[in-house]
Amino acid sequence: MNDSVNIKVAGFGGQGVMMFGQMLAYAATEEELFALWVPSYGPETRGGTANCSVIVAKKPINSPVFQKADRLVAFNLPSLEKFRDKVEKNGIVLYNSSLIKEPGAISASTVLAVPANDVALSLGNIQVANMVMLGAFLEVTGMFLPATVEHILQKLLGERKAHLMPINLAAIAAGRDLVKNGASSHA
Amino acid sequence: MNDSVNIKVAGFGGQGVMMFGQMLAYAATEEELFALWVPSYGPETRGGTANCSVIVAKKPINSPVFQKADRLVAFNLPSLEKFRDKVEKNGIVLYNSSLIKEPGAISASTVLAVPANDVALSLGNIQVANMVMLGAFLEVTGMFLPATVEHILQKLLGERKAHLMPINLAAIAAGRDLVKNGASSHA
Amino acid sequence: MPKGKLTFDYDHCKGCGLCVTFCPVHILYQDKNAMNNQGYNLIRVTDEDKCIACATCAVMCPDSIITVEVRK
Amino acid sequence: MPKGKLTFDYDHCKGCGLCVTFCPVHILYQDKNAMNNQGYNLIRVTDEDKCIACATCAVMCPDSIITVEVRK
Amino acid sequence: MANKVLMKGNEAIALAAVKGGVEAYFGYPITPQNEVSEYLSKYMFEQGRVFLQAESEVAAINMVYGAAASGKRVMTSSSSPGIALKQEGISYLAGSELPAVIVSVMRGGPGLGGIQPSQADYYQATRGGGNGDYHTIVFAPESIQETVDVMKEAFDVADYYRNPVMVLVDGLIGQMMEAVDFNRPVTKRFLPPKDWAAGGMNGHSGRNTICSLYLDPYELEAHNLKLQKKYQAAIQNETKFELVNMEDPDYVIVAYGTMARVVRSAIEILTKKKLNVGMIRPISVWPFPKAPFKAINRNCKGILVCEMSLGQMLDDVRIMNNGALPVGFFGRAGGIVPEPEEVVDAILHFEQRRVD
Amino acid sequence: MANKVLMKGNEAIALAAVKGGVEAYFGYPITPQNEVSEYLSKYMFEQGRVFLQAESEVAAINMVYGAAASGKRVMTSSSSPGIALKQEGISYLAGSELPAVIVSVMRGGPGLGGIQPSQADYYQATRGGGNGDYHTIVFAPESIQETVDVMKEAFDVADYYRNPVMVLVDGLIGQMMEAVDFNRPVTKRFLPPKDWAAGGMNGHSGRNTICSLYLDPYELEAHNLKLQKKYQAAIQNETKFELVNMEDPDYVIVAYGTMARVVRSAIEILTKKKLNVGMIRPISVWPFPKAPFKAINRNCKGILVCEMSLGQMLDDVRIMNNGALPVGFFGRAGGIVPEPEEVVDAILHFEQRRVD
Amino acid sequence: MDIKYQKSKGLTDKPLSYCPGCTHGIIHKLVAESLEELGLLDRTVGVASVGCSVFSYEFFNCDMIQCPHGRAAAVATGIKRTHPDGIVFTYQGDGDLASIGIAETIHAANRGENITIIFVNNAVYGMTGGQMAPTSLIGQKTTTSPMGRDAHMHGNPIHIAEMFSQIDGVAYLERCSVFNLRQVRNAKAAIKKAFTYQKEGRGFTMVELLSTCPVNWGKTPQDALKWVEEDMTKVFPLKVFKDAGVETHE
Amino acid sequence: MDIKYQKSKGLTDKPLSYCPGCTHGIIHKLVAESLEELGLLDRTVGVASVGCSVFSYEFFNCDMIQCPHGRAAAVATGIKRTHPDGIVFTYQGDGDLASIGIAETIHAANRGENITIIFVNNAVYGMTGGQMAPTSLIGQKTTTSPMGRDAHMHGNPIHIAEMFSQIDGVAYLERCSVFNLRQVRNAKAAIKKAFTYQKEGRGFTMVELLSTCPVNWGKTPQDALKWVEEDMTKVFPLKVFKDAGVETHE
Ligand SMILES: Cc1ncc(C[n+]2csc(CCOP(=O)(O)OP(=O)(O)O)c2C)c(N)n1
Ligand SMILES: Cc1ncc(C[n+]2csc(CCOP(=O)(O)OP(=O)(O)O)c2C)c(N)n1
Ligand code: SF4
Ligand code: SF4
Ligand code: SF4
Ligand code: SF4
Ligand code: SF4
Ligand code: SF4
Ligand SMILES: [Mg+2]
Ligand SMILES: [Mg+2]
Repeated sequence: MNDSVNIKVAGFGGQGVMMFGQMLAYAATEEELFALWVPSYGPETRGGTANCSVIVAKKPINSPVFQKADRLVAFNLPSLEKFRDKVEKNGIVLYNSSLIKEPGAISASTVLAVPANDVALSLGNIQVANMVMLGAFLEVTGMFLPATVEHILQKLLGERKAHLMPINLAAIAAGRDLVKNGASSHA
Repeated sequence: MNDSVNIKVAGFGGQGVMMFGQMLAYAATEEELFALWVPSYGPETRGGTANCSVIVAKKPINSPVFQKADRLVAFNLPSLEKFRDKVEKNGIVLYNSSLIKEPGAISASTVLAVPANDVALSLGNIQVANMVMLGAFLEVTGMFLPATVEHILQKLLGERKAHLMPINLAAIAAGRDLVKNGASSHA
Repeated sequence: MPKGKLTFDYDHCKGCGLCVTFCPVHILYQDKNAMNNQGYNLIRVTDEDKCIACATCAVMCPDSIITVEVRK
Repeated sequence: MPKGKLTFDYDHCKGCGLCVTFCPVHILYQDKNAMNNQGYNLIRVTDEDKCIACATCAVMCPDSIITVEVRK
Repeated sequence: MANKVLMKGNEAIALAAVKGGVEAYFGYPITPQNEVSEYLSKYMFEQGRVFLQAESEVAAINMVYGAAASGKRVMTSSSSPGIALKQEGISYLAGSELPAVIVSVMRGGPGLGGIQPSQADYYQATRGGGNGDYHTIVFAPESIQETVDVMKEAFDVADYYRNPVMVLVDGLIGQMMEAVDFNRPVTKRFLPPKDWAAGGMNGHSGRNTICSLYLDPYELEAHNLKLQKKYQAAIQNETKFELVNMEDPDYVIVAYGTMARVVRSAIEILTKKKLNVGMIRPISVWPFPKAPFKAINRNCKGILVCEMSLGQMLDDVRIMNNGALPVGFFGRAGGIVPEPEEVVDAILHFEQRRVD
Repeated sequence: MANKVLMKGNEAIALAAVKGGVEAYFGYPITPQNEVSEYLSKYMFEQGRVFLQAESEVAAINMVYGAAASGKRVMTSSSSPGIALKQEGISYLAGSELPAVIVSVMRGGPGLGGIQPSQADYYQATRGGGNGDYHTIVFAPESIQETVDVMKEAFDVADYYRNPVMVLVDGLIGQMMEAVDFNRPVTKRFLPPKDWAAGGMNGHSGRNTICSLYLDPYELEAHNLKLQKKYQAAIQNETKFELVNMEDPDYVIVAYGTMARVVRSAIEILTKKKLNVGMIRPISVWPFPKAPFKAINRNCKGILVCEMSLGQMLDDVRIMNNGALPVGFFGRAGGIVPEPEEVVDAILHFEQRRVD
Repeated sequence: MDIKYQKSKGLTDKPLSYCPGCTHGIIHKLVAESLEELGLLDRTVGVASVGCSVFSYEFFNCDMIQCPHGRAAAVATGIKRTHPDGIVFTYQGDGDLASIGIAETIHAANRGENITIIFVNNAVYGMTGGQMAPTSLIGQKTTTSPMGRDAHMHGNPIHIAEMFSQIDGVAYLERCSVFNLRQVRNAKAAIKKAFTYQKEGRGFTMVELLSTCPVNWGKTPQDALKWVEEDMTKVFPLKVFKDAGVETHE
Repeated sequence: MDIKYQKSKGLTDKPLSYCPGCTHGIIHKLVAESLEELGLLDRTVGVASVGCSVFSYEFFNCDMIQCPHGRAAAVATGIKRTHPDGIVFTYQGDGDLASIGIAETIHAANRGENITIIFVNNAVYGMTGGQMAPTSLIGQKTTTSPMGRDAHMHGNPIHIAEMFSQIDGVAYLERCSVFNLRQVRNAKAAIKKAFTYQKEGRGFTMVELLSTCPVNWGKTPQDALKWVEEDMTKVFPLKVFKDAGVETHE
């Protein structure tokens, strides 16, 4: 990992964007890295898009805002549109190809099309699309130990949602597999 | 009249202290002098003593407060006590001898004992005690033309209280007479 | 009938006259010739023997000026 | 019975389904395969001929998405 | 003085508002400014204009907000804790760019404090307690005449900038009586019609909305920058002050309102003592005058700030002085109007008064 | 980082308050600080302490007043317009010498404004909008860790001075998550028992009364001078700041809170550009640090004030700098958190940023 | 073809900002249609309060003034007193009206201000994320009553209409809902009557509308309507509380 | 000799600051006597509001807290919630409670705060010099209603007790007066009952007391009492509005 990684996660409200970002921050904290999670807390009403920033670093984090992201995870087209120009040249972009059919040109060194919704549906629960994406993200970035992620997931689901652990893990695994098997990417 | 005269009027609430002071200010304004009337607006509740300051001057008035008064009019003992030390050496003090039986030493060049309540009662209305005092004050200070004072009185009483004009004028006259006839004074 | 004895905290009387108004046997009055420090007339009893110690005057006095004792 | 013709302002539909719920003749449904820009599924009519132009769907639609015309 | 009438400050404020074209007044009782509303309760009624005693200061400022937003000339008045309660409303007025006149008659604080004259609400007036980067234009006159002049003009200034304007006096100015001429001319300003007002669409073309909400931070920033531009214009055009004896002073005193009058008397006494003391008297305290500070002769020995508070305008003087001259402070608190002799003494012992 | 937990700022504030011994919380919902009360609504209940959602900000601060006056550790939290509504209450707390902690999570203004992070309530916090000569002690931390540390200490400071203490953060600190250690030690202070509190006479000897009313101006002045004495002590003892890279800087930046973090990153970039830039970071904004300004090397080329507002702390810097060095300003408004590059640019073009 | 139903001219083109299925939208339509049908749009000034309906100043096709949280009735008073011929209404949530703004609302009612209050009671603070409102039901879980509202700790739900029925200045006061077509029709009639009374200068009029907040209640829009019908109306009975036009009132 | 009547131990030695004949003084005595007789003085915290009774913190012989205008019920809530075993009361005028402070009072009542409100209604703002209060009678001339209160312009007098009778959290609510001995006795019984209910934890209790303001009414103390008896009680009928101890309440 670099000394510091700036990550942007964006999508529709309800797509699990915030939880995606928080899982990264929790995992970083558990691995004794520094982490900062910043939501863009939108209008007091619902709807529209949601996004958050995560910074993971080996030393204390100063500025909570960054100009360009090292990694962008876009769950829908409006989000991709909004942040496509705010990615570092050598950055990594993952987008939800279930919803984004025509991503257009993206100038980043790695671009991954992840059919997150489709995979989640095939697993039987559209809600875990974000975990599919997370799996792909973890695999392509090489961040965090699988055990850390699993532990965090357990913590976040808590007792009340413990029964959802298997499908979430399956989704993460499926996401990882997509990358291992070479999800459509261009450099 | 001096270039500027500082006057303090003090007594119980209800003794007509404020009106006394305002009449001086109105009279001064009518005679094209400069005047400033400052009430000590007490606690929001009633009772206790009331006092006001009046400055009458030939040129614009600056400070609205003064250290020592040139003239003090004290309607009761607590008021005399409060302000006795705040009179110029060459000042004039009038006190209501109907209520103040033992005025004690007063260091001012002229001190007039005015039995204002008694005179007012003898005129048939205790309410005009302040006018008795005003008459004495005007006479001893030589301030303002009688016509001015009469005019102001008329204005202040208005139509609704026009019937009180005679007794008020009689009270002023009685006050003047006290001075003319040498009300008990010491120098 | 019990008989009453009244004590006034004259310094703090405000001369409102409510005691006078409410005394059922009409034995209280305001003394025009006596005044406390605040300039209020003092309350006097015409004939304390007529006082029935009902304490109405004291109860109605807003300033708790009056103490009523029962003479035995 | 009058017959109705429905027009949807699809872009602003929020897919709440109240129109579907309240249609008395049950001819409305959400098309899982079509989505507007906001990610909401579009409302379709199974059989417009059955529409009685009662406008219940339109009245209950919080977002004024539906226009109902009466076919003559 | 033929045209002058002797009047209580608060009543003069009320009458001046009428002369300034006030169409509606909303207020809540508080000493020492009650005569403003008492006067208007009768006079506005007679004039067929609106007077309403609100249920609270919060309600009053929001009634003002409604009347201003719908295009009327409107005012309120209050005193220290009452002005505190109006802060949210004042911030909204500024944010929604609404003109209104707020009269603040200061009494001693903090909290319930007392009811004697004070100048301890200078921060409250010039820094506000409302949220955000806004400014209220604040005039702080020293006499009833000047209060009347400033009141009349305040409505025009408010309309011109579409911004709240405060007239800030201490309780003494509100309570005292002085002769005043109501017919002095007001600076003419070009005031465009209020075609932005939301008073019903048949009053204008198109639909008008009034609001201070901009959820998008870039829009909100643009809105703020627009407000700042107005504030810059106000700094250019509305800064008001008087210079007294400022040719070549040994010391300069800075004072406003009643305190400035006391200082005038002190200067007379000091002149007799052969000490040449000048005064910068801000009439607008926001915008606060800058030029006269730059113009002070450099051999002046120091600046004494005098307030009926424990030092609030002092901040502005230090900013404007910017280290050029030694600064000292003299103040009384709690509702005491100092006597001229106290100011004289402070000048004579300036070194002990130094705050820098 | 073993003892650290990742937590949202607002929730960390809530938990820190509990660790600081808060016995009662009263508040009213407003974005972006709702998580404070949401967290406490559960946690205080579990702890057998008091949580109550008030009907308004005005009610909340007055519930705080009641709990404080009767001797309890108490707090409230709110955001910009909500803090505006609390101003009368804060002035009363100060006037009645009552300890309480007020958390202000700033959003964009004026008026309703927006809900993105801002620092435009600096005046509101440090100058207040309440009436009278009072001060609120205000801490403005830059990270969740520092917020937690400051929160815990705030209750002791409030008790020590019998004065309200404000913890001032922008919405970003409230909303973001960062790892934090709740067990860092708090400076020990000797806190006498609250034998002044009016919580019923069987809790103490004699009869206690709490009030801020002094009708006699001399008494009110004496009361004010007593308060000032406390404020002087607070200036002596509670001024907190951090110096970054201040050995021999070419420029000095002054910034607090989130803005200071951005400045840290900017300094790193500038260092790479071989420009030596230091930072004075006030942690207490009232009392505002003075000493570090006096200590700046005179060959420093200027001071750049950076705020997420259009210039409010700027006043304090100008007062403390007192003309010694050129002062410049960089700020963004409306809820925008500037990027480090913007600060870099402002330093590189310092002359264009000059405000003096 | 005849148009049987289309979007009211009383609404602007701006898409509503409410969550899917939120009945704020239905209530907006009723207000808009009433003003349109009564021909009042161009003499009306609406007051948008703070709550999810804060953006209503963008939705109603008349002059609109957005105002501080809770103060809509005072703002409306300022407008109406200076524009006695205008039609002035406020649109307020339960947090806005029943909690922070109750003083302003009561006093406007007590003065008999000739204005109309549209009071949207959804038993929760919608905009700020679902905190307890004074109207929340006993047992209702909210973000600030995580164990459910408890009468002993939080008091009972406040009955605004019941309280206001005791105020002389009130000319018309009804509690309605919009959970089905019949209720919607009835609610519209009430709103129209309120505006008509205002036009006639009869005094203070208020329509309380039980509304949904699917998002913060954690329910589907459909279940939310059911909750209104089955739970809310038990606590807040639908009825006319006062009608100055009907002299039979007690 | 037995003492039949003397100044209550519930009052301090400080002379009252009220005008001659003002019945604030009588009401003070009743509160003081009630607390004394119930043996509650040393666990009581009183809240003095802003109005002529602002100085009551100097008069009641218990711990006292003076608070901002209108906010006494919120302050009392802060005390009571943190001192559940204390007895907490407020003493408030009609300007304080019915005007600026109505929100705080209603919400304390609605939450059923276990506190006692002594509400002194003299139909005017006494302390500030006689301005109109929301309780001023129709036709009453005040310094801000110089032509007399007019229903059309100012609304009708607000009926606090009537409104509060609709609030669930209220355990006891009575309107009394002190215009003669019988009324004084009755008022004392009401105040004692309110404190007793508080002691028993029954919830919110309030006693409204019609009181005089001879100075601002421009009447002698005697005529002022007559005006209460003859004019005020017509508008503000004396009665028990709610009594949780009596289960017959409607
Ligand atoms: C003075 C102030 N306090 C608090 C807020 C935060 N706030 C925004 S909306 C709202 C309440 C919304 O609830 P409600 O009125 O019931 O409307 P809803 O969203 O449920 O329709 C609050 C407390 C604010 N904007 N201003
Ligand atoms: C915030 C605030 N607003 C206004 C005032 C001024 N004020 C003092 S007492 C009072 C009203 C007194 O009337 P009331 O409550 O009826 O009591 P009364 O004097 O009649 O007994 C007012 C408005 C204040 N002190 N604080
Ligand atoms: S009632 Fe009391 S205060 Fe009034 S006159 Fe009688 S003793 Fe004096
Ligand atoms: S105790 Fe009764 S009888 Fe005696 S003076 Fe008093 S009121 Fe009269
Ligand atoms: S009711 Fe309206 S918004 Fe909801 S699904 Fe139907 S058309 Fe769309
Ligand atoms: S108009 Fe009536 S029948 Fe036709 S779709 Fe709508 S609800 Fe169904
Ligand atoms: S939060 Fe609730 S009230 Fe607000 S728009 Fe969404 S559903 Fe409607
Ligand atoms: S002003 Fe009125 S209420 Fe106040 S003390 Fe005097 S008589 Fe009593
Ligand atoms: Mg709601
Ligand atoms: Mg009253």
